[in-house]
Amino acid sequence: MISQRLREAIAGVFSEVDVALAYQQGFDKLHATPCFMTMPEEINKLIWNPLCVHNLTSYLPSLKKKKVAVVVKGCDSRTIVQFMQEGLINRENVVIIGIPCNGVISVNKVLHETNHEPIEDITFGENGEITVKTLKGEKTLLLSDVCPDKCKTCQYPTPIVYDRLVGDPITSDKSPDSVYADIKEFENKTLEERLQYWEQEFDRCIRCYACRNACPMCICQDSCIAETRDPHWISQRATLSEKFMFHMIHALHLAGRCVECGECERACPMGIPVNKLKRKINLDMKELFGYEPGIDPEDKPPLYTFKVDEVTIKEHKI
Amino acid sequence: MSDVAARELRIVGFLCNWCSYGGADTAGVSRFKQPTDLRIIRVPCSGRVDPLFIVKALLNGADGVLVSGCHPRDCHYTDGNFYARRRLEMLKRLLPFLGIDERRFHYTWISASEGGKWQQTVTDFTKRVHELGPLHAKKEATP
Amino acid sequence: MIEREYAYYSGCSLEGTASEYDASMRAVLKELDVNFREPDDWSCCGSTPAHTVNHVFAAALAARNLALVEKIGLNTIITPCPSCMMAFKKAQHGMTKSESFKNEVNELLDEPYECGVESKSALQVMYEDIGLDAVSQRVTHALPGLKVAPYYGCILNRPPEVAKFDDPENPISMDKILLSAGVEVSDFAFKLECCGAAFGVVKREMVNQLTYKVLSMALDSGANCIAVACPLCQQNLDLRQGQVNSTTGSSFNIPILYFTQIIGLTYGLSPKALGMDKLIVSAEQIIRSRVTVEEMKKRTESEAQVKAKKPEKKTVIEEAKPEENE
Amino acid sequence: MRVGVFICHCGNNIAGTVDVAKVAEETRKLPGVVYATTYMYTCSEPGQEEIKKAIKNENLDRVVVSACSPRMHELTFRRTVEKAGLNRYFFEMANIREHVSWIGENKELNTNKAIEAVRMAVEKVKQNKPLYSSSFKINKRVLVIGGGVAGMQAALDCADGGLEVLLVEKSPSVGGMMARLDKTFPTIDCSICILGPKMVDVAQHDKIKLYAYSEIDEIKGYVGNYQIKIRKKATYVDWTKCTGCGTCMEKCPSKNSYDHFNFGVAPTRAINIPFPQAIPKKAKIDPDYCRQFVKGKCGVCAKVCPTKAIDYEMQDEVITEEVGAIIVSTGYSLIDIERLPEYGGGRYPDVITGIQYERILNASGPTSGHIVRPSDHVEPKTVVFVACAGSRDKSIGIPYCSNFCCMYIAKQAILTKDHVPDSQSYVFYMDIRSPGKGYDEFTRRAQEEYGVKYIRGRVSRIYPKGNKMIVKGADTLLGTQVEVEADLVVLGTAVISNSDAGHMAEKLHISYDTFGFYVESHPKLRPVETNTSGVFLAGACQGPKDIPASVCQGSAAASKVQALFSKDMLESDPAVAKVNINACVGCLKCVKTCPFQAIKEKELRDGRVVADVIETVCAGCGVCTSTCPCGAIQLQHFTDNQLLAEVNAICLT
Amino acid sequence: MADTGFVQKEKLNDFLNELSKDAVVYAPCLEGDTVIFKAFDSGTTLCLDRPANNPPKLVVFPQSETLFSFKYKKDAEDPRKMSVELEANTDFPRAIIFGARPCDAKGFRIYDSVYIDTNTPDPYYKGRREKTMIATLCCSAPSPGCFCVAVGGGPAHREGSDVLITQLEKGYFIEPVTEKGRAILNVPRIEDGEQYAEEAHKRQLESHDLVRNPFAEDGQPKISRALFDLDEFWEHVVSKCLSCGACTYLCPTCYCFNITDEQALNNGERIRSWDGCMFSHFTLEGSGHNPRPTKFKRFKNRVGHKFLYYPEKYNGVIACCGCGRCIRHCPVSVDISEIVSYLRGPRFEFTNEPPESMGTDTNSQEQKQ
Repeated sequence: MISQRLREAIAGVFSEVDVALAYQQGFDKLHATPCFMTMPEEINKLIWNPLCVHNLTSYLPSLKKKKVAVVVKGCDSRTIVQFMQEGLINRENVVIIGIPCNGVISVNKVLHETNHEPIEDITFGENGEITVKTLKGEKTLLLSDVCPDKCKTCQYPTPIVYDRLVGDPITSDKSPDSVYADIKEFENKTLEERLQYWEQEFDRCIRCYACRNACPMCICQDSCIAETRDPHWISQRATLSEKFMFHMIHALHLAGRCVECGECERACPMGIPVNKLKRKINLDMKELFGYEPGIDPEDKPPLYTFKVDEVTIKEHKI
Repeated sequence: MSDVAARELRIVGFLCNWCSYGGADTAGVSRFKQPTDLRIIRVPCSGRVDPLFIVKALLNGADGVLVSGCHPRDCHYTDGNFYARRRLEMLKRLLPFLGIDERRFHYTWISASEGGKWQQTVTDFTKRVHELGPLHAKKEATP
Repeated sequence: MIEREYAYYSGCSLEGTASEYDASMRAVLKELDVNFREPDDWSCCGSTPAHTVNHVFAAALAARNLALVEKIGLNTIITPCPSCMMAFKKAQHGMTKSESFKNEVNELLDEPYECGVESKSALQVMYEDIGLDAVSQRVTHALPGLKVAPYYGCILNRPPEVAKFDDPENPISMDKILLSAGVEVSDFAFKLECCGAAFGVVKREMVNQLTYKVLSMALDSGANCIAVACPLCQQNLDLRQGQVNSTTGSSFNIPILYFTQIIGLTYGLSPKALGMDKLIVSAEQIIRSRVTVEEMKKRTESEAQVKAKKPEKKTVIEEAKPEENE
Repeated sequence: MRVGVFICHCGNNIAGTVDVAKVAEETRKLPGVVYATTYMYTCSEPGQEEIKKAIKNENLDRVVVSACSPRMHELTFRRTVEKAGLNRYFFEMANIREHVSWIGENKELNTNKAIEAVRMAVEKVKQNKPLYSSSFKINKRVLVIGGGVAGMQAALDCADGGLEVLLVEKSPSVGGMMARLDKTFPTIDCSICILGPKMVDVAQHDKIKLYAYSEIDEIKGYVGNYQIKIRKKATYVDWTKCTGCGTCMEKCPSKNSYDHFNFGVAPTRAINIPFPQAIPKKAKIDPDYCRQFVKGKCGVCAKVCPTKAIDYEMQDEVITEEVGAIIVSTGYSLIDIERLPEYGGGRYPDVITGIQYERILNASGPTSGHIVRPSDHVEPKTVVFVACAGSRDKSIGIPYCSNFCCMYIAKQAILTKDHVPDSQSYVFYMDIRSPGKGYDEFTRRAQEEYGVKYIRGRVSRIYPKGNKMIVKGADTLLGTQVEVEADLVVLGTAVISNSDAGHMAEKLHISYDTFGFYVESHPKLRPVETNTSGVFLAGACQGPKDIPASVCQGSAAASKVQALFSKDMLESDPAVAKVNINACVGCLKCVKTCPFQAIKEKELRDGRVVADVIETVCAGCGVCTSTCPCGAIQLQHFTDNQLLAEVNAICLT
Repeated sequence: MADTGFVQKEKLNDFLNELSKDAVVYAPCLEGDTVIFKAFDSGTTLCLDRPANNPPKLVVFPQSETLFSFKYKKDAEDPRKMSVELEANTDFPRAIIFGARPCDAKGFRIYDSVYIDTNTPDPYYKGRREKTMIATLCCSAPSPGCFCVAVGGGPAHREGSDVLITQLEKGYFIEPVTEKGRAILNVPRIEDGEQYAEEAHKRQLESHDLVRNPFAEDGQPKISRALFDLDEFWEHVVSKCLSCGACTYLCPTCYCFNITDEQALNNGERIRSWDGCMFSHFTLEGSGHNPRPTKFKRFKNRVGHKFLYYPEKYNGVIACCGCGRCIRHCPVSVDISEIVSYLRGPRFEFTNEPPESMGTDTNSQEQKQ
């Protein structure tokens, strides 16, 4: 059982670190929640199952001066690689416990399937089947139907970087072409449709900044220019153009840095597809500079570097 | 907006001080006639132009944005326009994804001696923005 | 060997006065295992008259043929005649460079041309695609005593931005190809001089002067034969050689061979198949001098032995005299 | 806030197509503007007085002048407001001349555009903050890169003025191109005779430190404080021991080394002293030819050297020096003859370049001044000169004139006649360009007194015929083709920039044009300055020029350095990046992108790491500001809020 | 006139259209998979089967509103003279919140104490509140995280509502709670509800016991000041908090705001917009000093405000309505009810160890504040 092996792995490194980041059961059966363990007896609280969706590496930059053990899935590990590229963590201060992952659960998708009834219990079968028990009875779902979209095209089920690996490495069986299929499909819409789409989506934004604060790469946090007067990029008006602008700030500051963990989108209480713009930029960065964030620690984020001759950038004619 | 201005569209230009602003000056000294829609903001270097300025302008009332810097390798600050080139290209590709016609945004390289190129660029870009029409007909009014 | 398939456009000259160019070209390409197909219903390339009248029309004539090539699913056309090749290259150049020009041209055509065909001279194909190694591999015969002045003519490589092949002022592709077939070439300064072109009819005097220069420079360079890649050059130098002799008092007797004929000879092809009999200035001597490579080897070996035996005699005569010019 | 706005008529330049009164009227409606007026010539003395008066009377704290380009008069007006007691950065200019009145035809539209331009300037000036220069010490040493005649002149002028000079020359001797010339036009002075003393002066001046056979590896820093890394290339001869006796050169068995100094006219030895007058007169080994290096054994020079100066193990040495200003005088190159296939492209030994002919003419050259042609060492009787060999030829990408070929061709034709009295020279030319003092007379003398035949037309082909070279070309005055049977052909090859000119420019942070020539600050008024303060230009690295022009520039650059060094302290430009340490999150992206390494990380007392700008190193490009996600690093005078104020002034109306 | 009404299921849209005739009707509408309160019109899809993601507080307390606009005017003769004109609008249109949940409605009562029942009522809030009728839909089942019964509410709680609506098989049973609410019975398409009253009241009681009560032992939450004031406690329980504003912005009782001026050239506005105590900027002082620099301190304030300070000031009323949104929508599932339940005792009973042993210093444990 992976949970048990994970506990053992953490117990094994516990003495080396100040804190260990893992998952525990949340307020109900459907939710896991991050836990910060500082005492060995806390290890028993630890769980591992497809509800462990959170990208725990988000906490790392703020714990820069501590020794931290952190549990990461394949997708989460890209964050660490990106942190290394940008010099945001001290790698030697982090003990990475990697877990190969077959996909996690989108809580919203499960709730959608169960008509938003309170979940009494949820169990996970061997082959990705999920049994959900509500007041109204039991329902069996397939992981592939209720996983977040990122899992459907996951290229890195096994962590790219780790110190200990719990479980056997998994190779992705998903086509690399599928990763940005949705982005390419969106590009088939007309300009008007696209503008309308974003206006409708962004109009819901309440500027709670959950997307920003959940984003591991949003390093500004309290210094975010969405809230400052100097510089005064946007006002606190709840107008569409200000909301639009906020999301542009978010996307452009993530340009070529987003590791596509999807935390922004998962965190949004208003169901806005926050990750889409960043993924579009990632697609462009890949096409223009052959760059994929969070893969190679030696890489440089493309917008913080340049080539004297950019063969892929053609001069534009009017 | 005054009556005269109604004939015009709002075009914001970010010009680097060393090359393109000089190029626009050269065009002026040479009396190269140009459309009057463009409003020029002088920046030290095209590398100073945060793509957010362009987004901000387009969201807040501009119908077109033009950025011009020194030719690659000719940057007064050596590398500024190299950074600009990547960032502006990124934005150029992102705009249509947002539903904003990328033709409303143009970036180019014009040296201080290229008054003719400046005239041509302003003329062509203004013409194109006019072909596309106003961007903000239906947008909410922000005071 | 190359797998790709080419289109082949002979053009009007190769059906008429230059049929030996066509024959030798096909024979050599066959030897080199080049697959090629001719588009059906090809028409005039436009050549010189069209573009003096109207560029769009000229391009349309060329583009019609290129569109036919596109239709049979090929993307490279071998055009032995430089005039045809330039007509094609110019049309291609103009149409890819300007969308509006392309539209204008396509307006005139029943089937639009999508600019997907590259025209190449036979030289270009041999030099770039087939490669010199492959050219030399097929050689079975040697032509002892032959020294060729490679004559490119004016339009094979020019203007450079259209031709996009070889040096416009000092081309070397034909030199290299002949050399790799084991043929000796001379350093010929008039590779590109004007042959008089189509003025042979209206300004015979002038053309005689021009061809005189080319012929005498060839002799000066030590050559006893001129290799050409253009029907018009061949005509002016070969057909008019008698005229030159009679008007300038000279006595040239220089065979003017298509480079493909020379290559064909080294490949052991029959003079008949190469259309050698069509030449005005006879190439009999060259044909007669032909020996197999093995034979040649023996000869040189025995010569070397002779040399080794009597070294004192042979020392100074390094610059082998050119063959007699009869 | 009390903003005063001054709208300039500029005579009729602005007022002709802009209703300036209307601009003033609309400007008065802007909040913060307490004063707006128009003036005929604001930049004039009384115009500036007007501004000062208004600052006083109206108690203005910000000023906008709406007139010509700030590139023209921003500095003028900054000084004006400063004299009136305002900080000079409380000033903005609205360009309504170059960007409005001169380019728009419709007065109504122009007026409207001018109103908005003023509005933008007013909105920006309201965001402006007072900025204060700090002063820093200057290192009063100057680096001269390139020891040709321009560089030597600059070095000597600086040194004579009491400045310490470092002269870095990449070849083994100073002297440059001029040292190779036989005579100079139009006086037919002996080139090395007039240059030699200067070379000696350079060597002996106690203020000049000469780095021969050295190159610049790296330049860091800023005006007043540059750190230079100089690479002393290995000569394999210890120059402290070498006396320049030349024994090694005599005995060297490797006799076929390429002679760089003589442009390959004749071979030299693998160990050589480039020419008799070389400064420093020291030997150097060319490892491409030296048997010790190529074959691993020889050692002849080591054996014969009386001072045991030979060191086959010598390595390049990198030295760091500090200077306050740099004069760039890296000179020029000549087009490779291979790029001219119609002239043989280097295949014919008797088609040579002008500089090679100089060496043949030169008494200390390989032929000891006897004119012989390279192929058979026979004295030529017919010499053809081809001017514009590559110059003014768009098809090979050199549309410009090489400046001095007309003159040296005339000189060489005259010298040919002097050397070989029964010779005949021909010159194929496009135009004769001889606008210097005594220059035109000189070319006439060549024609009239020396019987040089000038043929106006280009040469289409040069080819050998027998032992002659046939030069075939057009005579456009007669309208015919001409063919000249020459014994020797001399090409006036095009002047081009050095192949590494671009790299050097990048090290210096200066710009260069399409052809690789360095760009001066202003083509008319700042011909030796560059846009990088502290870096000056001299000689042909800025464009083809002859000796007097190069010497002029050398002296001019030296005087610029003297002026710069006349103060002990320099004022820094305060429009540099500044970090708000409260907002900085220490991601240090600015450190990574700064083109000048002007940002370092700094640890605060509470342990937080933030970015820190080295003010004097920061050049003020603003890349950091557009990189910083949290707006913590702001380029002063071009802050986000200042630019946003302008964007809003355009968009939110 | 009848005392209750009934609207057939299939007539609900028509009924809302009738309501829209003389008031803006805000109703929970479906956008994608998200339910949000927004102005109802024919293009929107109503969704009444679960609580909206956001509470309807925006109707009375918009995310941002213009308090007044101002205009600078220059004297035509003398540019040195400038006057400013202010313009404020407190005349708001009539509004109906349809489909609020009992917790949402109760939330408005928390607001009322602050903004209306004081010596200086807030004209904007008051103006909107008085023009707004709240028609509440009883909950038939709890949603993940909600705990209304633990804070004095319930699935059919009436406090704050003008109208109570109960969903039945065939339609909606409509009961006015206040005088204001009675007006709804005059709206066309409504029929007499008497025959459904019994079924409705039965239904209203059904789901009460399904709602979880984290404080079940002794009912009302009590806070131990000793533990509350222990920094280590907060550091331990909210390490995972991301310090975003989802909890406060989605809270039906959070009423904090920020005021900013926005000016472009001569015109400007004074804007009031939501603010939240979880943001660092909330307490950032002009000097740069921040009395609540860490997320622990800010979280402590949020819990304190709802369960300690507000009750102290307003007669023991807890400023939490138990809607569960802050738990449900928290990106890292921070559970305020769990934290409050720990606070009952003087000691932290979550682990066997006393909290003192956690011994971490405040600054370094801090993340993402």
